[in-house]
Amino acid sequence: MTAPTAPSPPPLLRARNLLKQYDGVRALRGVDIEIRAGEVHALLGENGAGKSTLGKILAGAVPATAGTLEVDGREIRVRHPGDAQRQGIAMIFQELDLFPNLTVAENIALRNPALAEGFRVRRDRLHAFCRPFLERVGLPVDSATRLGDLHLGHQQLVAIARALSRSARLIVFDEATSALTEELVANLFRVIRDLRAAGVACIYVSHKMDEIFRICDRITVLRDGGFVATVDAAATNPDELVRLMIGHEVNTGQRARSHATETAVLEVANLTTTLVRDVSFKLHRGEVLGLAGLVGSGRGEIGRALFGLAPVLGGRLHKGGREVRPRTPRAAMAAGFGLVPRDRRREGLMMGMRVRDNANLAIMGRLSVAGVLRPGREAAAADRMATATRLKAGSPHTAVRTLSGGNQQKTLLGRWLQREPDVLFLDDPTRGVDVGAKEDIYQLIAEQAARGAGIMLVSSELPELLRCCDRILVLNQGRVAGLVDARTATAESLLRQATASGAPGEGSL
Amino acid sequence: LLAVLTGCDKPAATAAHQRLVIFSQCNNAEPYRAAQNQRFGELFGRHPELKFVIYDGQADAAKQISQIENAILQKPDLLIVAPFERNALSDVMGRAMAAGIPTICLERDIVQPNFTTFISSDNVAIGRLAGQFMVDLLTKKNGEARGNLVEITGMSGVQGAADRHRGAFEVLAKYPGIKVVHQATANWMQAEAMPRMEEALAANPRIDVVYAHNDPMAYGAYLVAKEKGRAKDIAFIGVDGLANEGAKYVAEGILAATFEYPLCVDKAVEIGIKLLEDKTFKPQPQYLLESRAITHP
Amino acid sequence: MKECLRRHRDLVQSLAVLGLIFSLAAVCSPRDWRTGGPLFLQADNLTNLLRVTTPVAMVALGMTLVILTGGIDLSVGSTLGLAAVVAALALAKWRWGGAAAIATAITVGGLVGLLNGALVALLRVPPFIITLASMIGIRGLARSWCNNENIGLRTAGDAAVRFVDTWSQKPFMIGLFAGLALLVAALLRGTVFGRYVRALGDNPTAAVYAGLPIKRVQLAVYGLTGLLAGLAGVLTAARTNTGNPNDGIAAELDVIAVVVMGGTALTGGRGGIAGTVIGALIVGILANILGLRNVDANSQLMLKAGIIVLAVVLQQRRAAR
Amino acid sequence: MKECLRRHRDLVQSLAVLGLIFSLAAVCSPRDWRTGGPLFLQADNLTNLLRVTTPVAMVALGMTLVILTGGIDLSVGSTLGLAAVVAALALAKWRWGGAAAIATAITVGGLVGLLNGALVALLRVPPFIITLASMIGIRGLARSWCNNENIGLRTAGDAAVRFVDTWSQKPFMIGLFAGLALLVAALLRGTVFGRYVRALGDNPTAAVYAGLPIKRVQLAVYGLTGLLAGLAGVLTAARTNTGNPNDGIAAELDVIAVVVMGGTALTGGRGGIAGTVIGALIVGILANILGLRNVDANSQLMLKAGIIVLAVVLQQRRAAR
Ligand SMILES: Nc1ncnc2c1ncn2[C@@H]1O[C@H](COP(=O)(O)OP(=O)(O)OP(=O)(O)O)[C@@H](O)[C@H]1O
Ligand SMILES: Nc1ncnc2c1ncn2[C@@H]1O[C@H](COP(=O)(O)OP(=O)(O)OP(=O)(O)O)[C@@H](O)[C@H]1O
Ligand SMILES: [Mg+2]
Ligand SMILES: [Mg+2]
Repeated sequence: MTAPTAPSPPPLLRARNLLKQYDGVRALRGVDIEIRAGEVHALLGENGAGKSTLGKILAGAVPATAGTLEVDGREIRVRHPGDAQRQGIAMIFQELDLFPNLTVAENIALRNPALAEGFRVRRDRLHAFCRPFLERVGLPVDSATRLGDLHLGHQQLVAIARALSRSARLIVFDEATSALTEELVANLFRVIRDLRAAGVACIYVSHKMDEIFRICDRITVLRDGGFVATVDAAATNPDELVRLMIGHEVNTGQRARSHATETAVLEVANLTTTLVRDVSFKLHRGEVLGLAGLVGSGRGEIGRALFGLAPVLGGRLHKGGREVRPRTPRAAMAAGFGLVPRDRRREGLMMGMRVRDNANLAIMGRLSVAGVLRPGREAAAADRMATATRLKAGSPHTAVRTLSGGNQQKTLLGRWLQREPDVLFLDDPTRGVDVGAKEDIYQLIAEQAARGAGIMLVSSELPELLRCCDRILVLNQGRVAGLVDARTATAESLLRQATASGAPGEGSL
Repeated sequence: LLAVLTGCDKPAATAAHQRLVIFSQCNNAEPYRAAQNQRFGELFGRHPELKFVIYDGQADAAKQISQIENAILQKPDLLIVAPFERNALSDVMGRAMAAGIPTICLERDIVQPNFTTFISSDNVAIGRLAGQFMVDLLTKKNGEARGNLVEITGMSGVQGAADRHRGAFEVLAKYPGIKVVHQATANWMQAEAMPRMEEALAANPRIDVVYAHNDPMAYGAYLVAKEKGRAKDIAFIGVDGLANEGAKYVAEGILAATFEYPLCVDKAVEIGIKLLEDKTFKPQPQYLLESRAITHP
Repeated sequence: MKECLRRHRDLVQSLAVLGLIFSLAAVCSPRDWRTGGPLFLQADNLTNLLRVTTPVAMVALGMTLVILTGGIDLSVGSTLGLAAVVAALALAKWRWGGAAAIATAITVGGLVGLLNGALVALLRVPPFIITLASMIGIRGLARSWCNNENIGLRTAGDAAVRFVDTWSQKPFMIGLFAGLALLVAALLRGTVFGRYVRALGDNPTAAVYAGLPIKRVQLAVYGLTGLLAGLAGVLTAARTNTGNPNDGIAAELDVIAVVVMGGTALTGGRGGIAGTVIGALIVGILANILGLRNVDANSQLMLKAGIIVLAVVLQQRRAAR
Repeated sequence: MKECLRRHRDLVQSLAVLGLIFSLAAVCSPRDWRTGGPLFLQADNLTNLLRVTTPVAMVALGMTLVILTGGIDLSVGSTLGLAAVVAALALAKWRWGGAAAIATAITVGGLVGLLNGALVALLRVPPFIITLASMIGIRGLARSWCNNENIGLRTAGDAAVRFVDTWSQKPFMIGLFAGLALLVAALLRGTVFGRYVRALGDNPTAAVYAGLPIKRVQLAVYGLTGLLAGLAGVLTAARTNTGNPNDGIAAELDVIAVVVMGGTALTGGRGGIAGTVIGALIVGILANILGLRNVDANSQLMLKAGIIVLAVVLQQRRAAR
């Protein structure tokens, strides 16, 4: 812990006693934080600790219930996003605040204080303005592309480019790398180091411990909306941080026992869609098969093809020896498939519905008699799920909308775990999940495998794949580039296969 | 769909021996208009040498104008127009006349005499008849022109409703003993007249007469009063007098009276045929068809 | 207990607004000429009010489900008219028995609803357009089936008269509505189908990913709404002793207004039957008191506009963050 | 180039549908009795068609913006009627000059729009309810201002006659519309304001986070729509030589249908002016050809229903991915 001592110049930003009360929930209970110019300041805490809330208050997206903010030692009032913009504060929101039907350039230019646009739009100037920022974040797309046509990871890059382009003094990165693969993260870190050199401060929220230690100077830990400590990154280690966050130790890094058997539950032969070609592999009962690749390599596409969400142009699927070809998710579910989609907000959750109803949505048949629901069974199922995933929600009746990102993810995961499908496709199931909960999820995956399910796991984190999987299928531009044993593979070897390019210079990282 | 459209693709221009009569109706979807259309069909049906066509203005002046413009393009031998609105149709009928098309203006007048002849009926006159009838009825009932009146009006802002109101009150205004205790609009609809009458009955211990701007509304008022056991004390008066509606209600003793709004069709066909057959025939500028009270004997 | 109150705060607030409007109506009501008490509070007036509101409220039950799925049904007014005409034709022209006529009319309504549902489910066309088209087309059908004429029932034989006498009774109409409201509420609250209805409207993309039987749900909600519109048509025919092809013109807006005033979001997913019933009562009370006071028709329209906004504002305070 | 085509695929497809319907209309058209050519293709008929479509199409320009922001405006029909009445009153009763009368009528429309916008922006009430209320209230106002009577212009003095003669001319009306369409399209595509409009409907939460001037945008789009409805009212008064307080009844549905047929999503964020113009043309051609062929009114309604759905289905194929 650092005690402020010498009368140094006032910090770039100081928050005192920030309090945020949502109805029924106290998201922040008196948090103090101090951000210096030119530092990367990590914000750490479990799901629901209040990290995003703190960021949103700084960015003017939600008003604080109480507390004061100072910039350069002067007290400021931030009631609207415009106030924050004037103070040079920009934020990349965890749930991306982008406009799918606008172009990439329009997203970047919208209310951008650094782009002096008059009333009339000058398209050429607009695109010229955007290009350098897109290049900096490593996004190789035309800025006239409709944002909604981009991959989720690429959308995240647009959000980052947007924040960079505002010539801000403080940028809040709220899990801005949750859908990015390793190379993109590395590139982003180069950008952040440049910012730091230019005196820009960054608040960096992430659950990826290695990232924290690679980029951050100081770390503030929150727990249950309360301030725990601010520490220097150089003077601490992951275990200590976990203790600060959770209050007890977590065993990390343990490989789960393998449950893989020799019986194939799914055989995929020459699967071809618009995004993948000739993908073949076998998935065994009890096996966790990882899918590695760069953003857009087609990992998720395989799941969508199995689940009837992407048109299959060629190839065969055999499940349990019988040929299947699900044309809709419904048919796929009937055939024993399950899919946890990556974009939980768009593709996964019913935001206005209760946690209970979301978690139970895929097992309604089991909870009802002749279509009439049995409240007892509903409650029991939801409680079991909440306990298993260590879900933190006010009550099973809370609307999912009000949960923190990680708890939303657990709710979605719970929906499919409860259904217990034979083949479960998990598209980045730990996106935005805190360290402790991640371990829980690995445990849950292992339990599903132990029950005899075949699991396919996509992850943006290679260590996660190496840890959880039996084998890893590496994809490169929609084709299988290799199938490796996870016990012997290394991050470097996976990366090499994923990037070894038949078309060099195609930089779609 | 395509088949329907193309399948019936016979030229609208009639074969040389046939002559074209176009009737521009302001709104088919009303019983009164339906009765007109049917009567026209019957009468012109007896003339195989005529092709008779009805255009529906769908209760929209602009629509009716453009339909008459279309009609002019087809150069009919006779054009009959039942104008939706007296100001609106005046111009376009002038253009029909200028194009040399004999044009009969039916039942509702227009602001300029842009027609060959005008076969008219008059809502204000009907209102006056109804007003006088109510005065007489109340005088008979109460010994003098005194009593409580409920008026159920047609759609606000429609000229017919305004005229039926104005005519009646020209007469009623002269009798201070006649009090309007309740006045509500029911948009010509029976279903809407019923709750309005329920409210009138609840709020007024004594009602002598109900004047509704059409027969269905009068009938609705009657049904409600009957249900509350108060129909016998009240005289119900409607307007239009169609054979299967108002006239029937009067015959059944439901309405005390209704006032025929003349269809004008028989006269129009009579004059129209003369115009078609005799190029030199000069009709009068106007034929006024009087309304007739249909009362319970 | 507190939790429960909090959870149903929306409803409590709607009830409060209803209570407020009810009290206001009682205060503003003209006095009864016999007792001197407020006319508005008389049993006869209150039941009048309920009966008048029934057809729109009944259709609003179905519309609530449609809107919860994120859809809309503009065709209900035309369907109501069509059913009224069918019932009247069956009784008066074809001289069918009451039961057969009623069943046929309601079935016709249900078929229109199923057609809407099928088109919504199968074509990638917004429900607004589909049902706007059927609003137009069905009105044409109703008018052409009865040659643009009204069909009287009073003089159309015994079956017709018996039908009219039973079906226009207050206890019958109000009881029917109450029963249906409970039924639909139970359907929405307590069944898998109800969950699917909400889920679909809350997030249609996620509903696809969760493998919900989307097409069947759509078919069901539009079909049910059609049935209810058919029933409302039969009730209207009974009440007016007439089958009028123009019955229910512009009713779709009344129905949607009732649903939205009851707190159901037009974007789908949020709302329920209790709110809709309250919305219908508010609208009914409003029309009734304005009528009782015999406010001039045009001022009535302007007052109504103000009160609608006010009623919704009072209910919406809850949504504030 | 290919990229550009791909980006404007929606538009290309809409144009194709328009072309198809145009050709069908030409083929189905009755022949001219003089030349034997299709009546539909005569210049006079085509310009008739354009003029008839103008008022609805004009309001649809504003409605497109409103819908893009995720709103809706049901009050346009009443506003149109109010403006028609104001223009006629000013000319016929108060004997004002043409310019003053027109300006006043349009201003009144704009004020109604601003009122809608202010209520939408300030109250947490869905635009559907706000504008439904003003649809009701404004109609009452229009009727009460003219005492429920229609106000004739033909016989109301020189200024009135001159107004009627100029403003009902085809070149004037069509030219005015074309100019406005270009203007609004430029506003939407080429200005920062237009971007705000599209952004607001696309993702309202993100719009808050991005600090968009949401209230001002709402005020502007409803205000503009009110102005256009006012203008459409003036045109209608000129065209019909009358101020009729019932002008524009049910026009809101026509207007919304035009916008949606043009491919603008009712959920906001997606669509544009070009589509709306195409939608208006499709609707106009449809009404024209059915009228020319003199299809019986009721069959016309049924055919229209079918063709509307068909036209939208043909355009929507693109949305399938
Ligand atoms: N709109 C809201 N209404 C009610 N409660 C809310 C709302 N938004 C957040 N909360 C609550 O506030 C608390 C803090 O949430 P926040 O999103 O800040 O967590 P977080 O630290 O960002 O978590 P995560 O790591 O999962 O993103 C949580 O308990 C959450 O449920
Ligand atoms: N490189 C790309 N550029 C643009 N869009 C893409 C790209 N890759 C995928 N998409 C689209 O983005 C959406 C998101 O899918 P998803 O993230 O599962 O993609 P994926 O191709 O499977 O990539 P990944 O291998 O990262 O999972 C899909 O609809 C897909 O069509
Ligand atoms: Mg967060
Ligand atoms: Mg993927």
